[in-house]
Amino acid sequence: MAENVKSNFGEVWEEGARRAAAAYQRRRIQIDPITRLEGHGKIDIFLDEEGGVERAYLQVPELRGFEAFAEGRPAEEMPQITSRICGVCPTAHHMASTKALDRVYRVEPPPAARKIRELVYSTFMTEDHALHFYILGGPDFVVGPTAPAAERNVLGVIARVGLEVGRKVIEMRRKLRELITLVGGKVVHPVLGLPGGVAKPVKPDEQKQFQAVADEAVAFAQFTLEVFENVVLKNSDYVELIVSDDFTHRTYYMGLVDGQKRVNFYDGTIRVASPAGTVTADFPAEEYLDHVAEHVEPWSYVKFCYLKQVGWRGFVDGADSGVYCVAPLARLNAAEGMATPLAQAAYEKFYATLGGKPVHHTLANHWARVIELLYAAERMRELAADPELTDPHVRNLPTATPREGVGVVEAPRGTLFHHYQTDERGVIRKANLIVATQNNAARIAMSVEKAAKRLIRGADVPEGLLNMVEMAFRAYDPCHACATHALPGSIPLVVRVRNHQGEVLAALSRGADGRVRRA
Amino acid sequence: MSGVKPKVAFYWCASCGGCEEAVVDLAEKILEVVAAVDIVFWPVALDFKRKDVEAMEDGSIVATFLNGAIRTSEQEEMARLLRRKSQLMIAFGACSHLGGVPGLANLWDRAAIFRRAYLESPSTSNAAGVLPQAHCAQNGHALELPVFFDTVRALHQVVEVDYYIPGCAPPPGLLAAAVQALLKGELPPKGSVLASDKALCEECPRRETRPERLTLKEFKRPHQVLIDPGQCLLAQHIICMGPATRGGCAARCIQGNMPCTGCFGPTDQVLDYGGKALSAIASIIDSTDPTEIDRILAQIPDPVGLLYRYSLPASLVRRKRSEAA
Amino acid sequence: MENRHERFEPRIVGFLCNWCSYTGADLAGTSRMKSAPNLRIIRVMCSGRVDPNFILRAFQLGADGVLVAGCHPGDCHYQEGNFKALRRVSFLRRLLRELGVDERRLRLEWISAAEGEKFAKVSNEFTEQVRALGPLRLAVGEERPAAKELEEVTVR
Amino acid sequence: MIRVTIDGVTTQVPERTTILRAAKFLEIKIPTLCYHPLLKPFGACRICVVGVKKGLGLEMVTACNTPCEDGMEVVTQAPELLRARRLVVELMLARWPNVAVIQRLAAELGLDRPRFTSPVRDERPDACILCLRCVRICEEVVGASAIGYEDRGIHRRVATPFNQESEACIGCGACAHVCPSGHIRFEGEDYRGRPAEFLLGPNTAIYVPTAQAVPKVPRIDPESCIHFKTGACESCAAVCEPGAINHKMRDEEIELEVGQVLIATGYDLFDAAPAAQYGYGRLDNTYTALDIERMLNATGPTGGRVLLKNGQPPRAVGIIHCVGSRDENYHRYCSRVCCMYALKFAHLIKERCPQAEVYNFYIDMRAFGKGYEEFYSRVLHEGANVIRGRVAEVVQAGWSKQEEGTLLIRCEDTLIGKFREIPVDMVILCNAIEPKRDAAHLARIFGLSRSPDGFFLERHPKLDPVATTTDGLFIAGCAQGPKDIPDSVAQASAAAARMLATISKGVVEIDPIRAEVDEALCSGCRTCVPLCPYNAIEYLEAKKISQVNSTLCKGCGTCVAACPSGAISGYGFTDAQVNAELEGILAL
Repeated sequence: MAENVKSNFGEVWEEGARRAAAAYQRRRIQIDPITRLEGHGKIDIFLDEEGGVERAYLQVPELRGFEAFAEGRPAEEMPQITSRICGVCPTAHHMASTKALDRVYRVEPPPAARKIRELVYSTFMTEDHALHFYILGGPDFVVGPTAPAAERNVLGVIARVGLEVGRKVIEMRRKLRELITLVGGKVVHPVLGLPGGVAKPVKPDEQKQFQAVADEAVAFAQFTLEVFENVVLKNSDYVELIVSDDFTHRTYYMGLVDGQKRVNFYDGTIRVASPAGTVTADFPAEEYLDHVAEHVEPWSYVKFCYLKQVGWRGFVDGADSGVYCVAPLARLNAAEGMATPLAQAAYEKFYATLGGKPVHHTLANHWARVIELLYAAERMRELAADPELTDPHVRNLPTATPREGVGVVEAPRGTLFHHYQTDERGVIRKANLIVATQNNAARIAMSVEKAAKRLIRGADVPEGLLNMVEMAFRAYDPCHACATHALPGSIPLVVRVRNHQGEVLAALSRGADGRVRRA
Repeated sequence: MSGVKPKVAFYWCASCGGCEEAVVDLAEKILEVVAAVDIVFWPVALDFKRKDVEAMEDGSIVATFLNGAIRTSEQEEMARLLRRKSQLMIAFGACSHLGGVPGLANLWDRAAIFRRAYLESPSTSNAAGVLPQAHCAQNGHALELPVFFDTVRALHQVVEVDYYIPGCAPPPGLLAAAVQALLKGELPPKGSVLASDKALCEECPRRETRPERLTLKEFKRPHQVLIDPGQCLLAQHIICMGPATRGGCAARCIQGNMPCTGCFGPTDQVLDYGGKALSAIASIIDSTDPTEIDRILAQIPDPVGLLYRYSLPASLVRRKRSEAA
Repeated sequence: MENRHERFEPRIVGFLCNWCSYTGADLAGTSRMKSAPNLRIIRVMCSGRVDPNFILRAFQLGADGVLVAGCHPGDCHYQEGNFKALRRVSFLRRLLRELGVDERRLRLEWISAAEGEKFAKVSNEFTEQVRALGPLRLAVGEERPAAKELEEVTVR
Repeated sequence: MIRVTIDGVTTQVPERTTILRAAKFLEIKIPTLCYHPLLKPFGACRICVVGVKKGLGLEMVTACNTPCEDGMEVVTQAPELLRARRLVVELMLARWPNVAVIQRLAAELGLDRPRFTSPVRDERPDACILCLRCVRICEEVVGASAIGYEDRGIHRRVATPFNQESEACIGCGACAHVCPSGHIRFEGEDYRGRPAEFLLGPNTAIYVPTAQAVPKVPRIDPESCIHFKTGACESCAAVCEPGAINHKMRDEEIELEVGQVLIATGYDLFDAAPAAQYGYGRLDNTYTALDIERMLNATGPTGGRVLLKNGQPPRAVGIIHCVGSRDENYHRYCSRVCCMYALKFAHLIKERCPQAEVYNFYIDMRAFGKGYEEFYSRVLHEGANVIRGRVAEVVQAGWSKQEEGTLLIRCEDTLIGKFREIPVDMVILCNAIEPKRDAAHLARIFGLSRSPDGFFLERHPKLDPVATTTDGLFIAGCAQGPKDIPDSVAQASAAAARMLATISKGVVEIDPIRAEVDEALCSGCRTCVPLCPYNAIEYLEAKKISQVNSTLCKGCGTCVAACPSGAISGYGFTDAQVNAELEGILAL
């Protein structure tokens, strides 16, 4: 048996290797089981002789290969399979996938179905943005960037804004998620999406629940906006921080807009704004391949997106670099306003305060996110009130022979592309996915490097570094391989500083007690 | 105070974060949990580092809730480390229980996955054929990545597992119950799956609508029919995995008017989920003519995806073999 | 592949129906007919009892082929057990194909109690067929990653 | 009842009794001609004329159709009556001088020659005397009305419609049966009242099955009985005084609850006709063994004499062994009994027609039983010839007069290594014993297996030759395989003993191979319910689970394999047991 083991693996490996050979194209790969990595995010910073930062790498050691194993699955299962890419934003993947199926089968959902989808989606956006503001990103401001990290989490927020608010947050989130469960069966990985509609209609009493919660949600969003304004905008230090150059990159911005070029999460065309604020592209989902490309680096499993027509110039900003940015700030920059009154007002105030479009300050994402939270809640209220919502006709059975389709939505963390090709039985032949955070990957890396370069001088690594880097990082609400969500307040991060020989001068990390440790 | 609190660790491997969400979905209850236990390791939550864990006494952690499958060398090492430090290793969620949806990657190997993701993807522009590597020198800087294994494994295929909490994602109720049992010291025998041991039909609201003698000459796919929310899905010719799937989720997907896809995996008595489900499905095919049987079976486009949606790594065959027939 | 020169002796599991095939095998024996020793027989009351998991388990435990033998259509001692076996095996063969296991490794045959000759013929044929297919080696699991997977490999 | 006096004797008879009946009852003879007990009174011939006292004089009436009246006084022998009868018969005699019945009547009435000459004189001895019994029975009894009469007066004749062969005639022969003059005759020999097997041809509808039938009572053959064709007749019932005949009886299926079954359904004979080389059914005087058994039977059609078709005894007889047995084209097995009965034929033929040459054509002479070999040598001593070699064919001999009807048997005599042609008058084929035509069907019903030759399969060829793989099901005799009487008796007795053993024990032990649902695990999905071939699984609405009725369950285990949650376990073959077996046999 023993030699069997070996020889069998021999075969398995040789088979793999043979197939890999073409791909690897004469490259020599080294595979080493004894790795020193940990967590889902890792930053390596290399210094030059003078001890200045030469290069900083943010690495994502995570890949699950959905593009590969989608092949051979029945198309109608994709909304459920791809939602497993991310358990935090499953609804986003579910919707993008379902929309792709509409195209694959060339069937339009009935009005009621379309509204149910967007209603569920708005509910989800409300919930997810709230989650981020209070539990993930918010603490930086609400509690304060310099506060001990042990307090910079949801508990700290609660301490600051009061237990009542804390409960309110948790309760709000629960209610919103219960609504998604109501229609989607499950909130983590819902099941409502089918080509040409949704699995079941909304009952009148369910609509009432939606309406009730929607009203609460709008009030909650307004309250949140208040909190943000009181805590952040009224604090000049914060505003300064937000607009400081350390957190600024002049990149392109991408977002989904409706017919009136206003922000929309569920549907519309994809609009791109240049660093100067001019609209350089506005295209339907089907044309994404003409505009978006992905760049591969050997040191990270994540692919870095860039604008095809501008091209990849490395991790630099400016109009010549294809690096672009998605998610709240980008969406606002790419659009011309919000589709709901309250949000529109906040939108105008946003640009008035930050000196007009486009806003390049990474940390402004927090504000933008709160504005979107308000929009999502308002949109939810609109749809929940729609009499057509309870129409039992929620499915158009597909009749066309399935072929190919692209589905796009705005996930909380940015534009999300699903692209399928099927055979005539509707079985996936090829699938291509561009996950929200990938769009931001390049800019996130840049932000990290920038923070590092500014703050590091030789072996002397200030305590604040970690936090600054984290803030730069968190502002994007990143979701690496869409699975590295931080909760309740910080993503696992270790920073190693190495001199030009590559020896580690310092390694910083934070413990549960919140104290920063040096190795 | 925190001394008497049982130490608990959370860790996640190849997973989607849905299990973490499930924890947060304890909603108001989460505060109680946080109060009752001392969370010593939760990378998504707290920055204890690996070396901190290494420094702990072996077995000093009462229970580790680990979600996600084992896909990379790093995940394997962490699983081993935490196993050593913990009295109880609890596989949390379908991925660590059975391998989960990411386990479908076992139909391919690393080379194929890399090729598809980094070379063939239409949006990828990678003329140089650059691929992520465990080791690489980037303008003189040595960088490392965890090894990406050919085969995804469920947790018990890497370390000894004491309990399993099934589901994709697990209903928060199951977690709450498990934590309660843990605190009260009322855990069932080692190796148990902490959920009902009856199949889903038992709690399915549509159970009584299934004809007593149901045999089928035809299978339909969910998108091909308007699904009657009041009737057993099998009676509507849609393959529902409920009969073969462990209960405990309150038939969530069926409440959503879609068939069960089996995330809770098999019941205790069943050795291989897919094999058993296959047997049940084949048994109710209403034909004795080989060609007709083949025609009917051809209506199931994706046997593996149907039978092993969540359990390929934990199955008897485990992964696709190179012996392409 | 090691010991390439030695003849590969496949390990085949046969699930035989108590009423026909098993008696048929017995007859082959009492009639002194030569049949391949590679076939390792498990008696079941009816081919309809053969749980696909038995077959998968057999492969996993190192079988290179599995034979399921039951009564001829219409002759089932339990009326229709053999048809149930037919349905299950047909489905299982599809599954094995998807899992990259050559479906010819799983064979369903109708052998009556009187067909000792057929039994001998089938077991010999099947053995040769599986021999030609070579070892399956499903027994070699991936509890640990492939040794090679961890070694330095150069691919040209 | 009414009182009536005939020739001075007084009696009581039921009302509407005819005078003729009453007279019969008093055993007073009144001559009749057109009268027949099965027919309605007709009163055509006037021979039964009698006198009824009316005041001083006599009123003449026909006895056959005149009912008695209360206090009626009848005389049958008064001189004027005799004169009247004599005149009637004299007229008949004038027209049909040679018809036996009429001559007899004339004699009785003391007539020798008629005084008249008839213009339509018919001298045939079997001339039709127009009694019309035939027409009436065909109408009244048979219900066919295939014949009637045509023309009038002296030209009246009995005929079928338009003298065509009548569609309505069912060939029952009733008309011939009642015809007093023999004018109507049934084609072919008169077979009435013979037991069935006396002849191999058609038979009466009611007959005694065999000469040695037990019980020896007649049976009705619904195929040929008029009643079952036309609903009429029932003549047999009319003449059967004990009233033993019941036409209402029908074939019926009877269900019996039994615990054990012995299948001894015997065998069928190989049909030699398709084997054209033997000439059976093609050449005269070619018989199968069973035909000859009939012929040799003392109560058989020939009363046991060996006769050719022409009624002559054969000069030479050829007995061909292994017809359809030991033959690649038909059956490879040996029928086991032929050699010995062939020798018996040789022996009997020698005994019945000593002058005849008897030839046995055999492949191997298998005289294996007790006393068989001795019998073989005895037959040889009696002068029977045996020729070792398979018969190639049987052909008609040449066409010269003396050779007519002679047959040639062509074969190779393997002992002398020569090809031979043996001329014989009669060929006897020992055709093979075959499984019953419906053996396959029966096997299905009982779930029996059959060996390649088609006979039912025993549980074990050596250790258990009477039982089958199914408990309580036994086989004996040729159903299990060709065998002779002693072997059949032995096997049947053995089977009977086996069954009695179980009965006397009073309890049956069955394999504990059963399926059972674990209530704690069943989710009530009902996947198993439609799978059970014995409907042994039922869904309990109350408990919301399925349950196996362990007395109906036969333990096939298909539900065990199908149960998606593994809630059903099959005792004797549990998953754990089979998996343990697997681990065992694959350990090395």
